[in-house]
Amino acid sequence: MTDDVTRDDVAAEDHAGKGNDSLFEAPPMGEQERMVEAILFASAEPVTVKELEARMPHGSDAAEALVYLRKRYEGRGVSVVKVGDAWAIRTAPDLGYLMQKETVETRKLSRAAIETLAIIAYHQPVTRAEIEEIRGVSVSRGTIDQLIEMEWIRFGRRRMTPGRPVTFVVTSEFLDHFGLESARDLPGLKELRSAGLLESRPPPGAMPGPETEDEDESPEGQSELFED
Amino acid sequence: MTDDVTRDDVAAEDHAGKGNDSLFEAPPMGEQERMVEAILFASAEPVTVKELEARMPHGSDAAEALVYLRKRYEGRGVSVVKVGDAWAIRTAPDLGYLMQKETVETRKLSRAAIETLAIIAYHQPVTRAEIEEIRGVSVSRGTIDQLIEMEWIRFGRRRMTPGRPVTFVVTSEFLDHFGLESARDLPGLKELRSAGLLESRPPPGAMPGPETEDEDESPEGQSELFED
Amino acid sequence: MSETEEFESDAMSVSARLAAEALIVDVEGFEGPLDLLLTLSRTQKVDLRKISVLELAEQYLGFVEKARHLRIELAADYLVMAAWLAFLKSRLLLPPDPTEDGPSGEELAAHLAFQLERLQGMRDAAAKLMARDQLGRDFFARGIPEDVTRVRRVTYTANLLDLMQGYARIRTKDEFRPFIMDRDAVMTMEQALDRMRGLIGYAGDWTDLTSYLPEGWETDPVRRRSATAANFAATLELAKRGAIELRQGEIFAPIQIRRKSNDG
Repeated sequence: MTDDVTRDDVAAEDHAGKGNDSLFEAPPMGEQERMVEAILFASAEPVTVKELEARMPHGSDAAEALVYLRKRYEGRGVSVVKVGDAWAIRTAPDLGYLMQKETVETRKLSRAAIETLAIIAYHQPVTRAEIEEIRGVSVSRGTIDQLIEMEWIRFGRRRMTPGRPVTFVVTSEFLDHFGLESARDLPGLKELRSAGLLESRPPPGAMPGPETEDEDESPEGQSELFED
Repeated sequence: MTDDVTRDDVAAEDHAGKGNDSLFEAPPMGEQERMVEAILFASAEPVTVKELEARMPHGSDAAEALVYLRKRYEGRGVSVVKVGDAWAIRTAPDLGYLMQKETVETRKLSRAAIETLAIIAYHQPVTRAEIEEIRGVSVSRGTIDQLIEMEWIRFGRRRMTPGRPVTFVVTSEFLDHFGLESARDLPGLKELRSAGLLESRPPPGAMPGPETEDEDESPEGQSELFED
Repeated sequence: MSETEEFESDAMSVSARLAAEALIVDVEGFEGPLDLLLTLSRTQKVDLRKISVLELAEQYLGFVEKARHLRIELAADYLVMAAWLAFLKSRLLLPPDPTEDGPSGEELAAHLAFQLERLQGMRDAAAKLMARDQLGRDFFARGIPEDVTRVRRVTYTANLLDLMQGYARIRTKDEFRPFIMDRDAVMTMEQALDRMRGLIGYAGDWTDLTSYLPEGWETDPVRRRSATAANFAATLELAKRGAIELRQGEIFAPIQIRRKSNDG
């Protein structure tokens, strides 16, 4: 990849299409420069002179516009560089160290972590045992550690019960990330459903639930059976 | 160094060359401008001043650098725009026609979704019931869902009225998408406000709507409504 | 509003009537009564602030009347609005009754006008919003956002929907549990119907409905209740089809069924 093309190199490329001077006058060079700037900025790939001219008004001279644009960006925070036979705008090499954040790879949080996080958000402060009770499965150390490391949860007050277990609460980083002003603004189940965020289910009234007259029911014991 | 120095203080300090209060001198303003330029160019998402400064050398004043940078890009093919409290580089709107290749097919929004979005933007924070009152129909399943998924709306604070309903507000992605600096720049906002069309005006008793039969008693909900 | 008092339905212009007729054709296209009212109000060709609510009420009632005439079934909320507008109309036409509480006709009319103006205002605003230059259509973000690949750091992320759906998944799992369990205490009408169909062949004589309860469903109250309801619904269905006859001596007396002798 050579950066140091001269006006002549560039000019040589564009003579092909220049013969037929058209009916429409090409826009002023300053305008053409703006166009090249916008196209190079927005394109996901480097763009060749030919491609530039195909997108610009008839009669445009992208090669010349590129010369001006390159000049304009000399010494700036970004520069116009040649990649193969195409052009792109790139960060100035000496500022590369500022781009570290741009190269962060993001992955979706695991389902276990999301569910654990959700329980903490909705039930905080909550102990590990309570999280396990709600989820119905044990919570691995790694999941909690990961959430703490992400600074989405932190330790809350110890619970004043035997064993004084630690509790977990969500952090302000968590609220920030999820665009919430407070954890209390999280919608409840009913609101989730009415907003269409839950799949439809038979309304609770439609199913015979435990009723007070039917004394021979022991809902707790039974639901225990279905814990997975 | 305290956190709550004013812009002028900082600028004054910078110009004085920072003297002896810091081991690491902040780079010259021209250099800071390059840095902001590089970071904004590299990012597709708007970047806040805070984030900029977190990535720049200690003592940098991104806000000031932005003033210069913005000026520099005036009238160019790309420009520095403000989105909420963040900044981004975007192509000039008048060159959009060159960019057909880059156009992303966005999901067509239904008329109901567009109206709901507008109501949230102009009346925010607004509850679901208020949206329904304005449109005169219930908000269908999935409309809110769709707008949340597009990240154009999010949950705001709960309303301090009985039932503490959740409210909706628009996001900075919404502002970015529609090229708005803030929700105050919504088109026609002033006219709507001065015409009194953004006030919440309770229906005078027997109006057809959410509740049709309220002849005999006005529950707490209503007296609450009349308070504001 | 006394100047509008003389208004008669005949006064509705021909074009307004034609418009109302055209509206009926695509009543499906309206988003509820308010939307319809807004459309009707445009036929008055005045500023929404100067709209005659009385005239609008006439137009709406005319519309509903016409729909009824053409045997178009209007949704309930259209009829509720019609009833309310008829009420409003009477309030506007009759001199106010000092003994009556509540808002005056004028207040109600003013609020309706406000609602229409507000809805129109929001529609205009929505149109202006959508007409703005939009990201990814008229102006563009950086095409190659990840320019430099120097440091690779993995972060994990999730969005609000993931979070809420995760929570909902856990909570509805709980909610769901009794439902799955109770399934075996629920008899559907289809099940009962299948069973009854096979049995009624033997019911030449009046038999008590309760004797059709399947085995194992007679004692447990939950199961008994469900089976009884299912059986009862099934017998109604069978009676409707002309397969059986039903009778009940008096209220709360046992229901009896019999096969219908079909000699035809």
